Amino acid sequence: MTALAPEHVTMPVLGRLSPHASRAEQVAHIAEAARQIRLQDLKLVHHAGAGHIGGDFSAIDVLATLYGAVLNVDPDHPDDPERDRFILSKGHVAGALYTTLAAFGFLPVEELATFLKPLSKLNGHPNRNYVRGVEANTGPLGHGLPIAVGHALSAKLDVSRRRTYVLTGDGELQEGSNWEAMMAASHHELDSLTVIVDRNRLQQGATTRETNDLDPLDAKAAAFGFAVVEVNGHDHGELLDVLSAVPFRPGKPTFVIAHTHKGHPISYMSNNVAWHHKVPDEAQLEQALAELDRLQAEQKHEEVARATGDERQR
Amino acid sequence: MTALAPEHVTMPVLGRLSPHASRAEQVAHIAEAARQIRLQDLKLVHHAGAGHIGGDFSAIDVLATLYGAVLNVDPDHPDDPERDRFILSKGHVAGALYTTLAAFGFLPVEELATFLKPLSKLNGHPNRNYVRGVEANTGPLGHGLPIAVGHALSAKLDVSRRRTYVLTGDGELQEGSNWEAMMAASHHELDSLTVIVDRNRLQQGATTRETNDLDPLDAKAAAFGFAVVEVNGHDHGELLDVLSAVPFRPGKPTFVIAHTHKGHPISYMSNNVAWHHKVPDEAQLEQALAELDRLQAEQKHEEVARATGDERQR
Amino acid sequence: MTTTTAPPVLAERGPIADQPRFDCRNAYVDTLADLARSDHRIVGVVNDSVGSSKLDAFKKAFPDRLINVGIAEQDMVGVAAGLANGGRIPFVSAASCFLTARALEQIKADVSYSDRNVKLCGMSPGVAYGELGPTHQSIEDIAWLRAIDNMTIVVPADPVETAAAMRWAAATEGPAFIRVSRMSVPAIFDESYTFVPGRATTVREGDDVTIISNGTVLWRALAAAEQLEAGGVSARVVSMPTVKPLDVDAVLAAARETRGIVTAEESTTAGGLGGAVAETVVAHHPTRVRILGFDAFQPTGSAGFLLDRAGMSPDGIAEAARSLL
Amino acid sequence: MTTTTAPPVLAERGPIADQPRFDCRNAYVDTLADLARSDHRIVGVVNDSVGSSKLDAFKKAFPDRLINVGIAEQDMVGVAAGLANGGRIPFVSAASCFLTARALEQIKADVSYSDRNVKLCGMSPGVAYGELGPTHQSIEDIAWLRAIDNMTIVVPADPVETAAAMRWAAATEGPAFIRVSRMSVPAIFDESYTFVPGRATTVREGDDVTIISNGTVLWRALAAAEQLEAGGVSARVVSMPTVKPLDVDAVLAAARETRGIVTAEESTTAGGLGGAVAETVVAHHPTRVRILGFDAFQPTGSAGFLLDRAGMSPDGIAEAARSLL
Ligand SMILES: Cc1ncc(C[n+]2csc(CCOP(=O)(O)OP(=O)(O)O)c2C)c(N)n1
Ligand SMILES: Cc1ncc(C[n+]2csc(CCOP(=O)(O)OP(=O)(O)O)c2C)c(N)n1
Ligand SMILES: [Mg+2]
Ligand SMILES: [Mg+2]
Repeated sequence: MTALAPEHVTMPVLGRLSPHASRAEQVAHIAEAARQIRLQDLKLVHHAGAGHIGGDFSAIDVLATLYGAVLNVDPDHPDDPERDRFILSKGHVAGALYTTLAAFGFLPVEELATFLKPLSKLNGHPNRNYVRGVEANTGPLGHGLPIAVGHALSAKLDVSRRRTYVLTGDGELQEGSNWEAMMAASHHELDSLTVIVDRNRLQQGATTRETNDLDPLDAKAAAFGFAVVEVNGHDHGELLDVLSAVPFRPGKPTFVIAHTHKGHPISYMSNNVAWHHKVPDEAQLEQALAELDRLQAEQKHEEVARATGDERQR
Repeated sequence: MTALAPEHVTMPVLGRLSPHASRAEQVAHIAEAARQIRLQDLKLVHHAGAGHIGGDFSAIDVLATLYGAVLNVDPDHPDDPERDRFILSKGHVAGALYTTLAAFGFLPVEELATFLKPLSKLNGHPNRNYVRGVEANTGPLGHGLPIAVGHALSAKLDVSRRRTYVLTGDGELQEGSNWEAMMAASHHELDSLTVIVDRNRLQQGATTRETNDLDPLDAKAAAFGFAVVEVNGHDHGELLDVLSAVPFRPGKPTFVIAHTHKGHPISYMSNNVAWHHKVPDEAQLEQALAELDRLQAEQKHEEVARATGDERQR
Repeated sequence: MTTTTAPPVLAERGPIADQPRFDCRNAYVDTLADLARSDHRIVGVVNDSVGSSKLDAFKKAFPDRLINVGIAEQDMVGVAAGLANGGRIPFVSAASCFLTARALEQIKADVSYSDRNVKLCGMSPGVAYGELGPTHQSIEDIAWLRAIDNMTIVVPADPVETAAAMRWAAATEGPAFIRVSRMSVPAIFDESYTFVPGRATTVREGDDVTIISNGTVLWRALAAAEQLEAGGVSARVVSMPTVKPLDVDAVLAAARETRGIVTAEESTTAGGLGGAVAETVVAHHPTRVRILGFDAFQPTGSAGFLLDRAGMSPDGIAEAARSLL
Repeated sequence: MTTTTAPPVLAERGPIADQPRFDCRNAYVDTLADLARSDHRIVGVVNDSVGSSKLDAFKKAFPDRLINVGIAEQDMVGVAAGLANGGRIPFVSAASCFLTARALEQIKADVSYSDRNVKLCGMSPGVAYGELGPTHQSIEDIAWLRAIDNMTIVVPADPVETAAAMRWAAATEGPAFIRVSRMSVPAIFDESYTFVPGRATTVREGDDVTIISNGTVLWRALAAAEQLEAGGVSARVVSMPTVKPLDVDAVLAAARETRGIVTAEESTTAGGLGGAVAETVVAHHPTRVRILGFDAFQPTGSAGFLLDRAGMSPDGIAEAARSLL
């Protein structure tokens, strides 16, 4: 393992498509962004020798969708009061967030090379005072949702249309602070608030089921006054459709259960609790990069097949 | 208002009936205990010039039922490891708890005269190191349920049949710590645990609905894995039946929603948020004492009528 | 940084103990309403306790701008941080015991470390809830917050200082904690007083010994100095409203110019104002310091009873001062 | 109360910095399993973090007796209090930052004030999680807990002391907090060491200046003393594993017998061990004290990097000691 260095940072800046782009174009753009973010994040974690790759990979499709096509945010005006807010409550996947922010122009890509270095701005949990686009200094679990509720309340007071999105882990929902916030959110009818749960069914040491079961999560959220939607958290099309269509019930905040796999889509990581904060070695890095490439090829192939099929059916 | 003095403490010690007493005898005993506790508590709060009379009166029927006929506890062996545990999570109604403990022989009745006095053992929230029968030093809301879960876990580890009861306020359930504990309770299948909610629909400053609505509370508790039962929290018969019949679903902890009125049954207090911690003046004290007497007479009358009716129907 | 003029209002009056007393919560709510009228960004955030924070009038005047999250202190502080993210200036009002104990991680992470413009108002702190027992007595709050970086800690001594601290906090970006006392206190400052964070005020000149105090204990320190003067001892009384950042110069002047320091506060003896003064003198000018405060969970009793019992009656403070001569 | 014999193991070895290093979590889990084998009352309570508390082996040996409440620190401490009510002796293991910040009111009310037999084990404290930032750095825990009555606070310096403190805690009724360090440290004590709460140990004699330290910094203090000796300065090193109750006699002996005191700890400079020492000397024997620790949220970096940067390299500590001569 070599120390993280500038040559390990190779991701292109992707930016946003025109709002006139078709849904298919948006989805393809998000998919490419997610792929680039994964490639880059793997290198960061491998070379820095630390990070939370499992949780990173389970969240990256959500992050890429939000920053790629949903959030009303602009790297040139990161402090615009009317911007949407995205709060990463599961702050341990800061690596994924930094890489996403770099992919969309909030953070100079080169700066990723300082990840976890002494005195770096990029520590293991995001710091809003150092990184443009970070809305809250998270890390301790169960902080993001209350902050998001506070921001959504401010939008309501301002009679503003800005929206608030927050991404939490599923294990994280064992923290009672989240339920306090959810009760307040529905009481105040904050329908501009969307909670996305990264439902990978794993936490730090074991499955959520073994540790402290969250099911029936949909019933819990519904009883706390949320409109509940379930999506495949790795399907960019589904994510785009759901995250841009909120709220689903006027007057109700939205609870999106995004079904994911920790470590997705890497064969040896996916759904394997050991990869919560394990670091891929040289061989594992190579394998993961290769798998991401193969998947891309397969997806292209499938798309072509589907497109051909579509034509035949006509 | 005169300062609280020994002559204001007049309650008889009631103790428990034989376990062979009939249900009707038990219910009558509980009713008389509740009446005596209310009479005494009124005098304590009036003369001490402080206390939480509203919440006291909403909880006294539950307390009288538990100590009068449900809990396996013995004032002569207050430290018996195999005793049932009752944890008063809404610790601000310490006055009701002290009076109940005195009624059932845990605390010398005379000691009630020290309520809230300088250096008294009886401060505004219970202290287990000073008062026999107190299981936890509560006062900050949202502490009792986690402690109860811990005790129920200890009983499970010991393969003991001892039970754990905890009484919480309804406003109190806005504290997230309760939901953490409920998740853990159902995960560990603690069916020896019974949570009783004093569902008076008022909190300190307003109704629960105005503040941070808890409804649908039954759905919330069910989604957190509890067997839910609703009772009239002022009906001693209903309370006795439910609290001695737990668990209702093997493997599930029980959530008893006890529908109550803050300040029950005093006309000017009942369901009036102002009486959260107001102190009755001389005239109000007299009126309340008189109302309790009148109610007793009416109940006797009703009982006679019912008994006569019963006979006629035969 | 120390002003050396005693507040004029004190000179003209009789013994401080005989002055009329005020509940600082009134100054608190009046000032908050006043600030809210001129700055739409200001909002209140509470945990059910509208009444015990005396916020009913504020609620009437600004129904939308008093956000009651329910009995949920963690959420309360997180919500305040989110409101600040949205450009608001939240004044969080909650019993100091629950605000600081229950939401400490939110205070550390969401407010201090995140550098959010949130004003934490610890109501009825210290032993104000004396009869309600240690769970409601908030004697640890100062020590707890002093350990956290990026938090200005203010313990006002009277209504004027409470209002001044609030106006300063509203006008100054960044985290602040203000203790708002429930126990009535005599007025010490007049309207000419300006609060400057980190600045102490010598409220009484003296060169034998120094008493450093704040909050509800400051008038007791002044009463002790009156007694000491009657006995021929010249006691300086330094008002130290800001526990953090501390006015190091005022402390060191006292260490150099007088024979010892008494600190007196409605707080623990471990890590509070007394601890801050001790840490300061040992670094620069070692001096004897008698730290008065609470050294254990307190029994039941009124706030006044408990302060007296812990050696913070005027007599007790005077005696501590004499022990340094 | 101070033992004055240096631990024999130190005398025979070379420079302390060259000794092999140990992760105290291994001593922690071995001792816990050992205690659990002989006392059925002992149980573990964790917040998901079985692995980072190194409790996998314990879990295998006692599957029923490791209670994982999930990611819920308030519940974790309340559950521990309830287990104690049921006659168990819970050892709560959680990252010190979350244990102390998130569950502080439960620690105060359910453990300390309730006088419950709960052992709180703050894992990976101080800046052990250096790269994870201030939210995970637990530099405030000592100051926070020191303000709470009825809590013995132990900061062991090596595996032997960690094990000894745990055995003492298991055998002694009442609340205790033990910091279990993650950062590797050389062995300082040998198996003959007995831990006595409130007792300091002079691990190196000296009469020019005293360094009082504990935890991961103690070996650095010893290394500083080695350096100082090479430069002709005789530095006493006092190991102060118990921050509360403090060994007042050992502090005052240092104040009287040497020219000044350096305190060095993996903790805040406000209210920690340094604060306790300052409060002690100003009360009885004013002396100069250089308080080394962290005076702000720390940047990203390894624990060793951050300690060095804050002046707690052996060089830094030696320099602080020299500044007192
Ligand atoms: C308050 C708190 N307790 C414990 C931790 C340690 N921790 C970091 S990540 C993690 C597991 C999180 O699981 P989950 O929320 O499911 O996230 P994901 O699976 O997406 O990584 C834990 C326990 C923490 N960061 N904060
Ligand atoms: C953590 C905490 N926050 C705030 C309070 C102040 N407080 C005391 S009683 C009360 C209202 C409780 O309402 P509820 O639980 O419904 O009890 P009840 O109606 O039975 O009195 C509040 C807010 C407290 N004791 N603890
Ligand atoms: Mg997960
Ligand atoms: Mg209620």
